[in-house]
Amino acid sequence: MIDLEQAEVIPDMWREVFESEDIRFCFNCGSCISVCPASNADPPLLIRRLARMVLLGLEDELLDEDTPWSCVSCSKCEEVCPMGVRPFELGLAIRRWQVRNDETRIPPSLVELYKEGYTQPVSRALETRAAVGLGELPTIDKDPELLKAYQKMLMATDVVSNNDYMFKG
Amino acid sequence: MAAPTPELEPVIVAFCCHYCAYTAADQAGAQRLEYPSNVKIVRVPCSGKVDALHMLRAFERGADGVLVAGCLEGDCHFSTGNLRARKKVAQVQRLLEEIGVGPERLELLLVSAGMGSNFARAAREITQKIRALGPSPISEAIAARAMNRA
Amino acid sequence: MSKYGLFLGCNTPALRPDVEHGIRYSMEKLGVDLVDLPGYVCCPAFGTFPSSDEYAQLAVNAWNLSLAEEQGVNLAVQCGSCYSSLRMGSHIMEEAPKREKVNEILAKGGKHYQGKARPHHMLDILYNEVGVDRIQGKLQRRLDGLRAIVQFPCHTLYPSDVVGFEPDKGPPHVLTDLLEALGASVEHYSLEHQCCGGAGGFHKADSGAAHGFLKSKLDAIAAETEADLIVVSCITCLMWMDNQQKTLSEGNGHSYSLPVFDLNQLLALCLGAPPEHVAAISTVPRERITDRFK
Amino acid sequence: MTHPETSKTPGKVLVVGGGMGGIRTALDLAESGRDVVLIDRSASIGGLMTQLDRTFPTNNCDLCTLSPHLSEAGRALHIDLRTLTEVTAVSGGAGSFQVTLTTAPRHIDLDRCTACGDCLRAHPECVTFTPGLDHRAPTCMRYPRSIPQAYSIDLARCSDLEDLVACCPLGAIRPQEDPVVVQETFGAVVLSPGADVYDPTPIATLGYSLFPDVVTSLEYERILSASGPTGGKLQRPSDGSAPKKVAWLQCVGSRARRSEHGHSYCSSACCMFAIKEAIVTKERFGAQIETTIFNMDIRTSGKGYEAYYQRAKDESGIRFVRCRTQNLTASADGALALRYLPEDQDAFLTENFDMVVLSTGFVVGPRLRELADIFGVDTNDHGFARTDSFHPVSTSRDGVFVAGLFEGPKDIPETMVQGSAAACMATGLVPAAAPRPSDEDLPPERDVTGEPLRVGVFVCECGENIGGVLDVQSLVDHAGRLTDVVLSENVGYGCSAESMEHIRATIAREGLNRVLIGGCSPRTHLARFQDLLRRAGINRYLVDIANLRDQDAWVHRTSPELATAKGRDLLSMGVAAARQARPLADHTLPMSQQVLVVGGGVAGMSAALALAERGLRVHLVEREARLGGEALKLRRTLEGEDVRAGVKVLVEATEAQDLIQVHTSAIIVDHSGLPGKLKTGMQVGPQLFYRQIEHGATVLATGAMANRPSLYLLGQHEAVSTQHDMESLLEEEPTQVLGWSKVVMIQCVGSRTPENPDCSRICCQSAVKNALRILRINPQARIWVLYRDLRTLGMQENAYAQARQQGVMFVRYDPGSPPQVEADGEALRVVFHDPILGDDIGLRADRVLLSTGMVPDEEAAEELARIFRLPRTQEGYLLEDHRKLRPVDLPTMGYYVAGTAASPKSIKESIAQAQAAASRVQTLLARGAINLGAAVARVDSSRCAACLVCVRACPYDVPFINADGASQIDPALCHGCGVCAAECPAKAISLQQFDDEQILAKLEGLFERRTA
Ligand SMILES: Cc1cc2nc3c(=O)[nH]c(=O)nc-3n(C[C@H](O)[C@H](O)[C@H](O)COP(=O)(O)OP(=O)(O)OC[C@H]3O[C@@H](n4cnc5c(N)ncnc54)[C@H](O)[C@@H]3O)c2cc1C
Ligand SMILES: Cc1cc2nc3c(=O)[nH]c(=O)nc-3n(C[C@H](O)[C@H](O)[C@H](O)COP(=O)(O)OP(=O)(O)OC[C@H]3O[C@@H](n4cnc5c(N)ncnc54)[C@H](O)[C@@H]3O)c2cc1C
Ligand code: SF4
Ligand code: SF4
Ligand code: SF4
Ligand code: SF4
Ligand code: SF4
Ligand code: SF4
Ligand code: SF4
Ligand code: SF4
Repeated sequence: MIDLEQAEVIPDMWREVFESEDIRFCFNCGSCISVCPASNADPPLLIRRLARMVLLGLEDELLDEDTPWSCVSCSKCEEVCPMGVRPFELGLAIRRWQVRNDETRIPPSLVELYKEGYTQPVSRALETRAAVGLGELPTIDKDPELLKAYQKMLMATDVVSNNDYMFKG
Repeated sequence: MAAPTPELEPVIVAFCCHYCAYTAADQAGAQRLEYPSNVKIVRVPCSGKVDALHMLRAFERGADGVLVAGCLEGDCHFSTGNLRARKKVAQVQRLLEEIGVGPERLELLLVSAGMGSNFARAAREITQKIRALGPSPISEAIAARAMNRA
Repeated sequence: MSKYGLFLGCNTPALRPDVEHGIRYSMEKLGVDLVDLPGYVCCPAFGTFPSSDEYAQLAVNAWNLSLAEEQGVNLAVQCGSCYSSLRMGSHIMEEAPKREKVNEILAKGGKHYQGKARPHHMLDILYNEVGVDRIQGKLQRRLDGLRAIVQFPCHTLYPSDVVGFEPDKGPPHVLTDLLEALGASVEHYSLEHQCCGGAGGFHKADSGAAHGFLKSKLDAIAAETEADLIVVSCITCLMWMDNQQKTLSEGNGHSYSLPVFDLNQLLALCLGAPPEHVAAISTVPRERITDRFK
Repeated sequence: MTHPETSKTPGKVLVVGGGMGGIRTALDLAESGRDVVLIDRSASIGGLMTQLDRTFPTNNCDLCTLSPHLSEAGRALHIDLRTLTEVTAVSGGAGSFQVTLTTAPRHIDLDRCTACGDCLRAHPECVTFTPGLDHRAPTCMRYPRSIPQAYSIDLARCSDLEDLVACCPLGAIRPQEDPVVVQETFGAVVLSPGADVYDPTPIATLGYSLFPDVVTSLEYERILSASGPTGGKLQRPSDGSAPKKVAWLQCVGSRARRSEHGHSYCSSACCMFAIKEAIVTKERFGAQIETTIFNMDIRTSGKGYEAYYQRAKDESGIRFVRCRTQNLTASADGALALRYLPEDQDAFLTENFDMVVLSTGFVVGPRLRELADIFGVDTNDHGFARTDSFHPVSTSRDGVFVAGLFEGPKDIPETMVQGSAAACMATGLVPAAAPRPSDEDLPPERDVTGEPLRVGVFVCECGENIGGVLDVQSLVDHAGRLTDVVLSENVGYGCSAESMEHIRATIAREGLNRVLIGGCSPRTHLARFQDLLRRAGINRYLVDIANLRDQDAWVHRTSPELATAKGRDLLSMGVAAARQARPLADHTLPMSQQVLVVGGGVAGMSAALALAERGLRVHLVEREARLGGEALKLRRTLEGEDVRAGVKVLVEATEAQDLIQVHTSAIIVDHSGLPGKLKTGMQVGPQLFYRQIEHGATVLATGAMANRPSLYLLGQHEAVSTQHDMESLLEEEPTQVLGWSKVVMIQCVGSRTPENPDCSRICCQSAVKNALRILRINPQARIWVLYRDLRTLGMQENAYAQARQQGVMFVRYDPGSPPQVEADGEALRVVFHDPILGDDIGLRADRVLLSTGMVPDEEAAEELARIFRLPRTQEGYLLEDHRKLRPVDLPTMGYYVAGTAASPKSIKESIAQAQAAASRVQTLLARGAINLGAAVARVDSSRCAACLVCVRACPYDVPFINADGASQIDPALCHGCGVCAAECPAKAISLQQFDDEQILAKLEGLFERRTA
C-alpha cells in the first residue's frame, strides 16, 4: 500500500518533472501503452502508470523507475494520445528529472558528445569511408576553435555545468 | 399422386398484422423477393385479433395451410397481441391434431417490418411443407365433391 | 532545385557511409544541391541531452540548425532519430521566449539561431520536392521484378502534426510510392506499420523482448509475403533489421536472411551508382540484389 | 432561377430539419393547430434514424416505429413538407421572420411519380435513393420506405438525359427544373438540423481507410439493417464472410483534447448504441458471436439504461474491456489484431477480431455552422446552439428555438423531448391557424345504409409494375362478374391526379357505395383513397385495396399466370369484404380545457407557465408549503448559472400568472371521470379542506428525492457529507473549505445498486462541479474522486477535463471492493485501490463527500400511481407510453410526465420535459374533442356472458363489467387491437373496420370457386 501520509509525496512534483499542464489531462485511457513497443519489455514501459506516479508525487518510486529508459522514441504514443499529454516527451522529462536528482543516471554518452561531438567515431572512420569511395567529413574536431566554442556552450548548460567534473579532463 | 393442376395447388392463408408482418410482406415486394403465389394475405390490425374462428374457417373452406404472422416479441404495436396470437395458435394446433387435419398445417411467424426476406423465406418454407403434406383432408373432400358434381 | 545542408548525424558517416554515398550520388543526379555542414555535431540523440537537460538538447539542436542557417539552407536528414530530434527541437523553439533562452546559451559558443533553418527528411525532399515523375525520368536501371516490404521510419511519422510530411491523412505511403517508382513491387503484411523496435533503450532494457519484437515482424514477412528485400529509410532501422537477423538466426534453427536496403541506396543504384560505393556494407548478404547492378 | 415570390401568410412556424426532432416538432405544432413548413435539405425526411437498424433502449425495428410518424407528417393538413430545401437568408425578428427558402430541383414531379422505380432500373447511375451495395457510399444510406415516396435525379451524373426522360411512363421526369427561391414570413423558427457523424479517416492508427473490416457504427448499423446493403445479413465488407468476433472501440472522435482526435465533448449516445449493436449482433446472428466493447467509461445514464448495460454484460455475455486501444493491425488470416492492456490487469493481450466497429460520435460540420450564422444564433466552441438551464430550447435569438442533436449530443428520447419543447415555445409566437379550407369544403356525406350494394372496382396497371406481370384485362373482367359489382375498369395509374378525379366522378355518377381498388399497398395508399371517397360524398370507410402490386406482381414476376390467378383471388376477397363494409363514424368526446399539474418543482412550474402563457387555465398542486422542489437546495449548475435566482424567477412568474391557480400544502386524494373530463380531489392546507378540480389533461411533475443511504459513515461522522449538503456550505461557509487539505469524493453511493439500479445522472457532474468550486476557494486542496464510470455527458466532459487540469485525481474503483472509510479523529482515513498503479492508496481526508444521487419518492409515487392508475417502472419512476417515441406521454391518453418523476435528470432536462409536456397537452386540448378514430371494439351486450375474458385479455385494461352486468368498452380508451374480439367466447365483441364479417368474407371470397 502507498500511504500518502507516510511516503515521500510531493504534491506539485508534476510541475518539477514536466513543466507543462499537459500531463494533468491524462485520463488513463491506455492508448499510449497499447501502441508502445517498449511496453513489451519486462518490466513493461507503461506511460500512463508513470504519469500517475508523477501526478501523485511519488518521488521515491519514480526515482527508482528504470522503465522510462527503455523507450525507443518512436513517438507513436504522442500520435495516439487523445489528450495531448505528449507521453514520449513526458518519458524524456522523467529521465531528465531523474538525472537532475541522481547523477548516476547521467548517460555516459554525454561525455563523448562533449569531447568529440558524436556518439560514433565519425572523424575516425576513415577506412570504412574510403572503402566506399568517400573522403573525410568536415567534422567539428577539424576546427579546434569551433570545438572549443561548442564545449563552452555546453558548459553553459545545467547538466554539464552541474556535473563538470565528468566532462573536464 | 397425379401432377398437380393449378386447381390442386395448395392454398395458404396468411393473417398478417398491419404494423409488422404486412409491412414485411410489402418489403419483400419492394425488394422483389419471390415466393410461391399460393400464399394469400389477409390484413388484420394485430396478430392478436386473429380468432380461432378465423383459422378454423380457413381450413373449413379449403385452406391447406394457415400462417398467423405478427411482430417480433417485444415489438408488438399493441404491446402483447403477438403473445396472445402465439397462445391461440397453439390451442388451434391442438384442435387440428384432434380433428385429424394436423397441427403442422398452422404456423406462427414473428417478423419485424423490415424483414422482407424473412417473410419471403417463411412463405417459401410453409408452401414447401404443405406441398409435401399434400392437400388437407377437408380441401380434398371439397375437391372430390366438386369433381363428383362436374 | 534547392540547396540543402546535408546533416549526416553519427551512425551513417561512421558505420554505414555507403548510404551517405548513395545520398550524395542521387541528389546530384536529381539536381539537388547538398552542402556539408562543417562543425556539425550529434543531433543530439534522444538518449543523450534530451534525456538529461532540455536546454542542452535545444542548444545542440540549435547549434546544428544555425550552421545551416549560416549557409542559408535547410537541412537534409536521413536518420529518423536525427530528423525527429531536430524537428521536435525546432518545433519547440518556434516559441520565441524559448528560442531566446536557447540563444543565450548558444551565444556562449558564438552562434545564433533565428528559427529559419528547418530540417527535412530525405523522403520529404524526394517525394514532395523532387517528385516521383522526375525520379522516374532519370532512372537508368529499375527494380522491376523485385518484391519488397517497407519499414516506415516512425520518427518521420509521429507525432504527425510536428514531424509529418505525408501528403494526406490516412496510412503513410511516401516510402512505398517512391519504391514503386523504382519498379519494385511493394508487398503488404500485417505488422507493416509497427516500429522496428531498434532505437533507444528497448534492447538494452530487455534484449529478449526487443528481439522478439523484431522476430515477429520478420516471421510475418516470411509467412505473408514473398519479399526479396526490406527497404527502410532510417539508419537505425537499417542497422537493427540488418544486424539482428544474424543474432536471431543463431541458435534459432530458423535462419533469417532478408537483405535490407535504405531507399537511398536503391535509388542511387537505379540512377547508375556502382554497388561497391552505395551498397557495400551489410550483415545479411545482398548480392542477390546488387548483382543485377554490376 | 425563378423570381423570388413573396407570400405573406403570417402565423406559420418554420421547422428546419426533418429528423426525429423536426418531425416531432412539426407534428406537435400541427396537432395544436399551427401551420408548419417543415424543410429538409435531403430528398426525404427522417434524418439519422432512417439509417439505423434497431434503436435502443427498446431494440425495436426503426421502420415499424418510424413509418407511422412519417406518414402522419406527410398527411397532416397543417404541415407543408418541402424536401431538398434550405434556408438561404433570414431577416426580421420574433413574430415576423422573413426567410428565404431555396429548393433544389428534384427533377421529378412529385404529383406524378408513383415511385414505380422504372427510372432507377433504367438509369441507376443518376437516380438517388438507391439501397446500393457500397456501405460507405452516402447514396445507399437510405431506407426503402421514404417520405416522400419518390426518387430524385442527380442530373450531373446522368449520361443520357433523353432516354431518362423517356423511361418514365408518367412523364414525371423534369430535367429542365430550376431551383425555386421563395421568401416567406414565419412567426417562429425551430432549428432541428441534427449533426454530422465524425469521420475517423484522420486517425490513421485506427486503420479506417486501410482495412475494409474497420467500419463506423453507422456503417455497421447499415450492415445489420434489413434494408441495408447486405439485405440484413451480417457480413464482413472484405470478403462477405460472417464475423465470429466483433470489437467496438468507443469514443472515436470524442473525448479528445487534440483536434487530431476529434472533439473534446462526449457524444453521449455512442456507449448505448454500441451496446445495442452488440446485443443485436448476438440476438440476430448467433449468441456464439463474441462481442467486446473497448471503453474508458460506459455512459449509460438514461432511464433504464443501466439495467440495459448490466443485462448486456450478464445475460447477453457482451464483454467490456477498459482500454482505449489504438493498436490495430491486420493479422495474417485477414482478421484484425488488437493489442491492449485492461485497466485492472498487468498482462498485455493481443486478440484477433473479424470486424472492428468505431463508435464515432457527433460533430457540427461547416454546413451547420453556416446555418447558425444565417440565423445569427450563438453557438458554443463546438458549434452547437447555445441554450441555458432555464431555457433549454431557446437560442440566443428571440423566436428561434432548437431541438435535437444541434443543441448538443443526445439520443432519440431526448431529441423527442426537445422537439416537443421547441414546439411549445414556438406556439407562444404563432396563434393557431384558422381551420384548413379542406376541412370545410367537403360535400355532405350520403347515407348509404338503405341502398342496394353497388360495388365499383378500379384496377391499376401502375405502368409495368402491375400491367407488366398481371393480365389486367382479365382481372377487370373477373371482378366485373363478381356479385354486386356494377362497374369494373382499368384506371392505369390509380393514384395519379387524373385518375383520382376520374374515380371520384365515377363514384358520384354511378352512385357507387362500395369501392375496391386493385393496386398497391393499403399501408401506403389507403388514406388517399379514403379521402377520395369522402370527397366523393360517401363514408371514408367504404373503400379497400387489393394489394396487386407489392404482394402479387412484385413477388411473382416470373410466373405471370399464377400471379394473375392470385390477382383474381385477391379481387374476389376484396369485393367480398367490401360488400360487408359499413359506414363508420369517428368517435369523439368533448374535453375540458383546464389542466392539472401535480408537483411544484422546476418542472411543474415550467409546465404550468408554458400552458398559462398559451391561454390555458392551470391548477398547480404542491404538497409542500412552498414552490421550488429539489432545486431550492442547489446553488449553481456546472455551467455556473445561479440556480436560486432561476428558481426565484419561476416562482414569482408562477405566482403572478392569473391563469395559474397554485394550491400549496395540498394532497391529492381521489381521481375519477372520463377522458377529457377528469375530476381530481385534494385536501388543502392544515385544515385539510376538500376541493375538486375538473381538467382535461394531467401533468405529473412530482419529482424524485435526494438519496441519503447510511453508507461510508454518513450521518455518523461530521466530516462525511453528501454533495447535496455541499451546495449551500460552499456558498455560505467558504472558510470551512479553506481548512481542508485533502478531500475524497465517492461516486455512485446508493445508485447503480440492486436497490436503486438507475444511474442518477447528475452526480458525476455535481462532483466535478463541486471539486472545481472547492478549488476556487482553496486552490491548495487535493481532491480525489473515486468513481465507477465517470459520466460527464456532452459538454460536461469539458469540465471533467478542466478538473483534471486543475489537479483533481480521478481513480476508478470496482464495486466489488469499494473504498474503505474509517474515522480518524476529526478526519477520516480512506483506503482505495488504484488499478493504474496496481496498489492500494491510503490517505487522511479532511472531508469525504458522497455522491448519493436520487431515488424515487417511493411512498408518494406509489400512492399517486394508484390514484391515477398509472404504471411505474421497476425502479419506481413513472412509466411512459413509449420510451423512445413518446417519452412524455403516459400510456393513458391525457396524462403526461415531466422532470425527475420520470427519471433522474438535470434542471435543464427537467424543464425541457416540462415544456414538452405542455406541448403535448396543447395538442390534446387543441382538438376540443378527442377523436378516437373508427377502429374500436364494440360489445353487443345482449350476447355478453360477463365472463371477464375480455377484461383480462385487453393489453390496456379497457373492458369492464358495467352495472348492467355486461362488458363495456370505452371507445375513448380502446386502442383498436381487436384482441378482446378474438378472445370473447360469446363473440359479443366486434372490432369495427376489421369485424369478423369482413375477415370471414375474405375467406369466402377466396374459396368461392372451390366450394361453389
Ligand atoms: C450509429 C448511430 C446509432 C444510433 N443509435 C441510436 C439508438 O439506438 N437509439 C437512440 O435513441 N439514438 C440513437 N442514435 C442517436 C440518434 O440518431 C439521434 O439522437 C437522432 O437521430 C437525432 O435526431 P435529430 O432530429 O436531432 O437529427 P437527425 O436525425 O440528424 O436529423 C436532422 C435532419 O435535418 C436535415 N438537415 C440538416 N441540415 C439542414 C439544413 N441546413 N436545412 C434543412 N435540413 C437540414 C438533415 O437532412 C436531417 O434529415 C444513434 C446515432 C448514431 C450515429
Ligand atoms: C443530490 C442532487 C444533486 C443535483 N444536482 C444538480 C445539478 O448540479 N445540476 C442540475 O441541473 N440538476 C441537479 N439536480 C437535479 C435537479 O434537482 C432536478 O432535475 C430538478 O430539481 C427536478 O425538478 P422537478 O420539478 O422534476 O422535481 P422536484 O424538484 O423534485 O419537484 C417535485 C415537487 O413535487 C412535489 N410533490 C411530490 N409528490 C407530490 C404529490 N403527491 N402531490 C403534490 N406535490 C408533490 C414535491 O414536493 C416537489 O416540490 C440534483 C438533484 C439531486 C437530488
Ligand atoms: S515513444 Fe517511447 S514511450 Fe512512446 S510509444 Fe514509442 S517507445 Fe513507447
Ligand atoms: S494516451 Fe494519453 S491520456 Fe491516454 S493514458 Fe496515455 S498519456 Fe494518458
Ligand atoms: S405489433 Fe401487434 S400489431 Fe404489430 S405488428 Fe405486431 S402483432 Fe401486429
Ligand atoms: S413514376 Fe417516373 S419518376 Fe417516379 S419512380 Fe417511376 S419512373 Fe421514376
Ligand atoms: S463515453 Fe461518451 S463519447 Fe465515449 S463512447 Fe461513451 S457516449 Fe460516446
Ligand atoms: S455518480 Fe451518479 S452520475 Fe456518476 S455514474 Fe454514479 S450514479 Fe451515475
Ligand atoms: S380492442 Fe384492444 S384495446 Fe380495445 S378493448 Fe379490445 S382489447 Fe382493449
Ligand atoms: S369476453 Fe365477451 S362474453 Fe366475456 S365479458 Fe367480454 S364481452 Fe362479455
